[in-house]
Amino acid sequence: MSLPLVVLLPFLGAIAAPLFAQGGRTAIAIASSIPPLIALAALFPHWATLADGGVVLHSYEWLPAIGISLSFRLDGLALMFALLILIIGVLIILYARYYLKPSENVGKFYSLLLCFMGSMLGIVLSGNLLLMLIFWELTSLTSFLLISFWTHKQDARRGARMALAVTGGGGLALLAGILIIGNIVGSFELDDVLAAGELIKAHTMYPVALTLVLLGAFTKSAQFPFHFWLPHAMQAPTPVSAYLHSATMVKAGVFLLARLYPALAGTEQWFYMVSFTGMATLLIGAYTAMFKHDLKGLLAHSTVSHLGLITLLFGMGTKLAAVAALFHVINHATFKASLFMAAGIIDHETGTRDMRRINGLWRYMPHTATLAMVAASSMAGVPLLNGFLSKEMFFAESLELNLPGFWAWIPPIVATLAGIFAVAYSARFVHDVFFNGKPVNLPIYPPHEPPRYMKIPVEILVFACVMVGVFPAISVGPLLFSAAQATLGGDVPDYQLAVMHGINLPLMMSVAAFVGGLLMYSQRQRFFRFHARFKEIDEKAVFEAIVSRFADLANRFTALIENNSLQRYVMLLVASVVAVAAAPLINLGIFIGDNGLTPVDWPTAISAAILVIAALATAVIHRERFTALVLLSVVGLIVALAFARFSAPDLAMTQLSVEVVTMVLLMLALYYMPSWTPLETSKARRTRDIILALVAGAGMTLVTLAILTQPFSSISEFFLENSKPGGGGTNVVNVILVDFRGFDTLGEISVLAIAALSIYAMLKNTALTPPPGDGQGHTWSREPHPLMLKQIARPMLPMALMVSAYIFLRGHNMPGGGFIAGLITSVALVVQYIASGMNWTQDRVRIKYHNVIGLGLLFATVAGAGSLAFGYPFLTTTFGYITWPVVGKFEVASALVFDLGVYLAVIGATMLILVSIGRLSPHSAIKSPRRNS
Amino acid sequence: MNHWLIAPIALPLLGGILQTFMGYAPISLRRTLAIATTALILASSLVLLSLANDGSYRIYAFGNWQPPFGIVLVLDRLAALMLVLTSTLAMFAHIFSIGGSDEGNRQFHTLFLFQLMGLNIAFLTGDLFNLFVAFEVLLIASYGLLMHGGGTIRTVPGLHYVVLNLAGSAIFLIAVGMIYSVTGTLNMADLAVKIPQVTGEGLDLVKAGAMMLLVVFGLKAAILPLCFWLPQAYAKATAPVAALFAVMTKVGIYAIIRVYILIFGENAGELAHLGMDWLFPLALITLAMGVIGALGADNLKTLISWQVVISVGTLLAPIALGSEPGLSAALFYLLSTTWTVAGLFLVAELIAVQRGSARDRIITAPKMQHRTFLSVLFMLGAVAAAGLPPLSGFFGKVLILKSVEPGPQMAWLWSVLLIGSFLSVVAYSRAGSIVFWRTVDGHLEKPEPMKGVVSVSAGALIALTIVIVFLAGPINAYTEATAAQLFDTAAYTEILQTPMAAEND
Amino acid sequence: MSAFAEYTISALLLLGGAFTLVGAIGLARLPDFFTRLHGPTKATTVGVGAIMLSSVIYFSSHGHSIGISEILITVFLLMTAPVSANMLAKAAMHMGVKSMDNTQGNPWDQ
Amino acid sequence: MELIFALVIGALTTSGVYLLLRARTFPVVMGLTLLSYGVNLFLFASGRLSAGQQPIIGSTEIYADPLPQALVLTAIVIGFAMTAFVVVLSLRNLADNEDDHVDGCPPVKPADNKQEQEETGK
Amino acid sequence: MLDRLSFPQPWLSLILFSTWQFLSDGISGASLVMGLVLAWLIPQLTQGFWPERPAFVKAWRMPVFLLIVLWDILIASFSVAKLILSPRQPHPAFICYPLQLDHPLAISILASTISLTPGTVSADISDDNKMLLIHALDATNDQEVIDAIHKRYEKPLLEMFQ
Amino acid sequence: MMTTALYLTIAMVMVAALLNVYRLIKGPEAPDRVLALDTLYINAIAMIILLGITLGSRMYLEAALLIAVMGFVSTVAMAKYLKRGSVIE
Ligand code: NA
Ligand code: NA
Repeated sequence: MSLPLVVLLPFLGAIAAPLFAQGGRTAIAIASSIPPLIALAALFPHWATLADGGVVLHSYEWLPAIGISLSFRLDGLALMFALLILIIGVLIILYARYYLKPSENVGKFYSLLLCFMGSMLGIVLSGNLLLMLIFWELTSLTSFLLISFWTHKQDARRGARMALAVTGGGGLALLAGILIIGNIVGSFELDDVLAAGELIKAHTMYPVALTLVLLGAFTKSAQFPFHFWLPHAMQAPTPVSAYLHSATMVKAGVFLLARLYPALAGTEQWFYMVSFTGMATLLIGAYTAMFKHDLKGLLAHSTVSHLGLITLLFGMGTKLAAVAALFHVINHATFKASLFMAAGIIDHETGTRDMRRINGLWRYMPHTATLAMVAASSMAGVPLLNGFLSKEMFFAESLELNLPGFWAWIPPIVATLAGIFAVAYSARFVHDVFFNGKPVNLPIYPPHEPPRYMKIPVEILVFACVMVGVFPAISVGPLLFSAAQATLGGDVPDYQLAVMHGINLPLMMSVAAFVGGLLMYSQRQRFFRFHARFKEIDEKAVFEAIVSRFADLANRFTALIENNSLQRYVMLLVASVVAVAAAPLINLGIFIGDNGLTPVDWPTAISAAILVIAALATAVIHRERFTALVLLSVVGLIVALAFARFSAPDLAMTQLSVEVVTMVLLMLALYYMPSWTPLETSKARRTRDIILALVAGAGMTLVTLAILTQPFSSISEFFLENSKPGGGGTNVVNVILVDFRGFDTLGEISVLAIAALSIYAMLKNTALTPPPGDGQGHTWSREPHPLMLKQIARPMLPMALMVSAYIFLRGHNMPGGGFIAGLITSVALVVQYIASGMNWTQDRVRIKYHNVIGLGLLFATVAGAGSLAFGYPFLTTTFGYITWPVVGKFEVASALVFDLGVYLAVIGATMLILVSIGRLSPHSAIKSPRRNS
Repeated sequence: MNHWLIAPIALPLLGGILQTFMGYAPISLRRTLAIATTALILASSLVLLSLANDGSYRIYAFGNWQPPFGIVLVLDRLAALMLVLTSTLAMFAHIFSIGGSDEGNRQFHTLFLFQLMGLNIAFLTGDLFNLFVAFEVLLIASYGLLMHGGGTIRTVPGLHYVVLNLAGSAIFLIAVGMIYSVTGTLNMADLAVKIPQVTGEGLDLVKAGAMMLLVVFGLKAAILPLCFWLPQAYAKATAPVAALFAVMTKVGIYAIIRVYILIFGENAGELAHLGMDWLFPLALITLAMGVIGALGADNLKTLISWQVVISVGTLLAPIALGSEPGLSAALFYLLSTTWTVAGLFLVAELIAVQRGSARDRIITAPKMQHRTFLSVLFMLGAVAAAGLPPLSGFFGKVLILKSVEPGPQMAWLWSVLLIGSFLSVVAYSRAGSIVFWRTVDGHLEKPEPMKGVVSVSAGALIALTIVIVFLAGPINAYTEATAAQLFDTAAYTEILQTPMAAEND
Repeated sequence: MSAFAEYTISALLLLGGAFTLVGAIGLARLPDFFTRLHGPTKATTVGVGAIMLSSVIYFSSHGHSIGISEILITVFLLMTAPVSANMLAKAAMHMGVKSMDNTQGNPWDQ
Repeated sequence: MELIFALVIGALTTSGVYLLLRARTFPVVMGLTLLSYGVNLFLFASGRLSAGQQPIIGSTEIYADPLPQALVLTAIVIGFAMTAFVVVLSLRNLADNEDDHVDGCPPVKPADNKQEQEETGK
Repeated sequence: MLDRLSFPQPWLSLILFSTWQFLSDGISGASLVMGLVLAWLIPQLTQGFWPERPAFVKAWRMPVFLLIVLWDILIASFSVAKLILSPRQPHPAFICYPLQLDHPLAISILASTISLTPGTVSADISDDNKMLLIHALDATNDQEVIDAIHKRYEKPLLEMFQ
Repeated sequence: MMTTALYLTIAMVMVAALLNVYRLIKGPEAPDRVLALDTLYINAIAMIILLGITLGSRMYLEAALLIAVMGFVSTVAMAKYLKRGSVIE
């Protein structure tokens, strides 16, 4: 249980910390330091197990489907990193207490810091690769927020985004790599993966997996060519830099190398990719550090270089190199963290980090200076300090690499060269800051020692440097050993951690590095001049430029494709249909089925001809809108006739009524629109459209021909058989509509209702001014309501109502029904509006069309729901024949109520639609909400 | 026959009817009733989920007519999942709307409820033509909702959306006609039985029809090249509507899953896996297009709209590969992405309200009120959407990545998906840091107060992404079961034998 | 069906057809809108009326009850044809549609 | 006869699609109407053609397939609702943009695009 | 409440009732009841839409009048047919007819009659309902036409109305 | 004999329809077109009746009634549009 707790504690702290923000910085600092301290305490009991190469594993199932489990695993390697994270973490918390200003959002700061700590612990303690990846990405996110802590600074924001992009992106690569490994091994449990090293390396996917994993590691550990993000992360508050960018996060990459060492290392590919990346990073970092005038910049690049060193060591592939790498991880963490803190103190006390202005601080802050100088010497690799020891091991290993011929010289030379640079920039750090004359107009003058407690963390770390430097075996021996054990998977080579190994080649290299380094520093102005020839590139700006460029390109590209042209979208739609249907239809060809063609009868042929002419004419002269409208209604009429001709009386009637209402609708719209369509599309475009249209038409023709001549049988037999006995009606179409498929009808009247309601809503606050005339030079007539029309309209309404009643009542057995009846009534009402005008008619229509719609839907629903009472499903109909004295025998069908609902809904919707549009007319003075419109 | 099955349809219908009568009732009353209705819908969907979880098929035969003759509703795990997904989302979106965005149009709640009715019919129906009707119901309601909020900005996108979908409906009808003209039936189960027996020229007709159907579903799902109507329409819609629309594209995806696994699945003989070879590359291109759009977006709502396109691509790629794990993964991701995107739409609105004239555009503006709260919500949403750990999106994507068999398809899917995630991270971090952090001095003209219901509903919707993480185990178990059930098409066709309620006396 | 009925039906049919055709011819060949207006309003209406009548006789002679629908339609046509004509004439006059040169008197337009 | 019917549907589709591809709302609406006529006839045809076999029980011996007729009836009504909506939407478009172009304003202005990009702190 | 049970337009109710009997195949109890219901219900709903009552005085003359008109229509059709088919150009004319009727219904009946009878179409009615514009397809003399119309149609109508 | 008469009548009606379409397309003025449409509607009634007689079925009479009504309404609406612009006001 204790391991999950170790990871969980900091997160709990993160939640708790902000609550103490009110209590001031001390309170919150103390509060924040409690979780890591408990965590430390929780780790120690396990030491016994680890000392003799054991492993502590606490595992809980989570998502077996993914293969991700909550398993936490503690071994030497994990312990080593966990201690670094926790101990340095505590020191940072203490340090930050003094570094931050009271005005700053300390709650946020500590909360994020603890989040980061937790994520970091998660990485090192995960016993499951996917779990580790989650924490891995979490560190990217938290560090993003920490770097951009000062959100008002543009550099901070950009640096943070760059860091997130690089490390987060690397994380995604790592994810891919891990998934492949898991796929090979069949498990993501660390134990299984580490045990399956041979299997992995033998697998064909190994190169891919390795590359992806290394991408993750290198981005995180700022390896060339991904190193550029790290220096820019220095925009973060110094405690963050000290913690994330020296001791912990950037070590996650190398941790990964160590963690997966047994599983991935020991191949050619590993050797070349890792060691050469490391070498390049080592050199570039060291070289650049030399020329940074920014205190933190110098440290950042030196960090890059040291990470390169560690990577190189892991890359070498020898066991001793690995040990050296682990050892250097500890050493670098200690001296670099202390150096950052020192830099932070200097920044804090002088108000600047520019070494060209910071000079001779020895006089103002001797104590801090001493600490910084010791740490810097360790960085330079001065004997009796920890940096020296690991560097000696590194030099030794660089000689051990037995590369063929001339290549054998490369590693030692690179190592020495890097050593020289290291000495040089360390020397600069010491001399240029603490000596080298007087300060140059510092923002804060005179600088003096920081608060006592601010130095304690530095002192502790520097003390550690010395301790390790002098008594390596006692101080870190056991820890390093168990870490090595864990990394190398058992057999650790015999090595001795001694201060001196006598006069040997590595020592000579160190000496050379010293002499060279000091020489170089003394000649620094030359080098600066030389370096100044190449102009500094600001990666941050480059990154920003790239992102903006991409965003801009993306925007242009999008605007190019998604150009808000309906014509294009429709074209794409039609083209897609043609594309997907082409193959089967070409395959089908002109196909006449087994039923063959029935003889032509001429009346039908002529009507068809009329329809075709009218349809094509509509398209041809569509720019003359009214004429097109007239032609369109010819089409509608013939379609209705066709329905009648081919035994669909109900359809014929519906089509007729709908068509007229549609025409009225279109004319209502045309009143406000130009009566001519301008000719604006290019000839090419029109040709394209014509071709597309013809292809579509041809396709439909082929399909129809094939269908009509194919014999077929359908489920309709059932309807024909059960219409009368089961549905109580002889008009099968109507029975289908109100009974067999009544649910479709319910949906359909809902559509009608919704359409009407939204149309009403849409036009509510719309103001349209009609053109003064018909566009052919005639202004509209003033006479609204011709006498003859008014007179004929009077008797029409009652007659129409009776006809509706007739059509409605017979609908269940004869052609007719709710729809048609409803449309007839609506049309009769429309005539009233046309003849006598909106106001006149509205005054006489006493119901709100909204309510008619509602009633319609309600009737239909209730009629359907009635059956529920008898335990039958929704829309189950019943009918019976009742005999009354005078009246005689007649049928009552619940379906009739349903159809009544349809009738009402149709009336309500149609009228609401037409009235809503008519209301726009300037002549109709209806605006009061009391009325329908 | 279990009457719970019509609850998700009957409730919004009755609620909607009630609303039409209440045109002039006080808004508070209308709101109460509307929200109550949605809550009931959510409750009933949960009931159906618990029913469906036993892995059996339940049917509801309207009019007590034996399928394939009558229309049936079919409840299975997939349907239940979609119902819960939708009604949960709707619940929060609806609550958000009573924060004030429902004003200005008395029909808002009517339309909202009818929209839900359409969606629920689409998820439950077992009849191809009834699916068409369902589409029409939810479309016409969506047209109305899209135009809700007045102003002129919505008109053109609305027009495009409407015209395209009308054309789509026409194509749908043609497709139905082609399929009926050969098989003589409309019931999906019956089709699943009949399609394998189709021979000769019938094959060509059905194939053409089915492919056209795929185009229609593709249009609804917004697959490239049919996705360009979406960004403008969604970006311009009022927040709760946009949030609800997050589920609209998923209807298309649902239809693809339903029809192309059940009817044109592996048992479809000559027509097995129809169109899936088209779908996979298109899905990847769609994903890429979405990422490009997101990268180029110059306001948050457009960015999120493109995120919708991204998730469509992400979902359809594994579906097209037609493996059971892939489908399960897609369903898991579906749940996550839909809620996340919807939540982001709401958050974007909250942000827009706080930034005065700058609205949600990705530009420098005066420091906004409630910055921390909003930025946290946005960050959660962004992380989930981009598929970074530890939020639900990540698990969805991992499931999808893992579901692919090694091979060229794996290479394609992995690279597009991962690079896509990377670029979305870039896009979101850029947008977020500009909107929240790059502030100029000066203050907004009267910063509007943030209403409780509004922020709570938005926050809750975003928070669901965390809930999913904690319930990942059971959810994944459910999606796996769902996938298994879907691939067992024989079981589905057995609904044709379900006995009807006893004939009365 | 009785021979008489058959003769009547045939006669009515031919009469109706003829009038319908004549109306159409008038529409097609008369020189201006106002003269064309005469054809449909009279001839066509009558023609269709005759066909209706034949249908009534046909079906009643086939044992169906007297078809009221045909009567209704005919009445309706007779009632509405003048109104349509009137409306169209008004529209034409308003739009200043040319009437043939030898027309006496002038159209109005208010 | 079948060929004639097929040609009719072809003609309706052709005209409909062509008008659907126009740049003004009114032709587009007319295109949609024509297209829906074609589609309705097609859906109707999926039940095959027959004369005098109206599916009214007792009116003839053999009956035409009633199901497509019912479907078409539904389709007609839905089509009407949709047409009405799009007509009104084009009125709104006209009111909002003082123009009846389907994209609001006749030529797509790249100018807008650019100025937006300047705004979006890139 | 009683007016709800009354028949506001008895003529209309009568017509509706009888028409319904024809519409429903065979007169049955059901058809009678239904006809009664409709004859009552429909006028109740629509009376508002028919404000000005047709003020008949001698309604029984109506059938006679209608028969005359029907006959004339037949004749008219033949004469028009002759004109249409004859090669010679017609001599059309616009004729202003001074109205004596003033009841709107009466006027429109007259106008309709004119439109349906020999060679004339009533093209327009003046705003003050005092003038009727007639288009004659082939008129030699305006006055003849005016007199004929007055004698044959307007007189009877004048007797029937007011 | 009746069949012959029927066919002759149908022929005449179809020719009439064609003539209407000719006028409808030729125009020249909008009222001419509407007039032609109106006449075409009336012809359609004739066609339906004739169809009914040919099929010996009365199922289509109501369709004819509807054509009459709808033809009138659309003619009136179009005429009013041409003259007044706003059909419903
Ligand atoms: Na200096
Ligand atoms: Na200096």
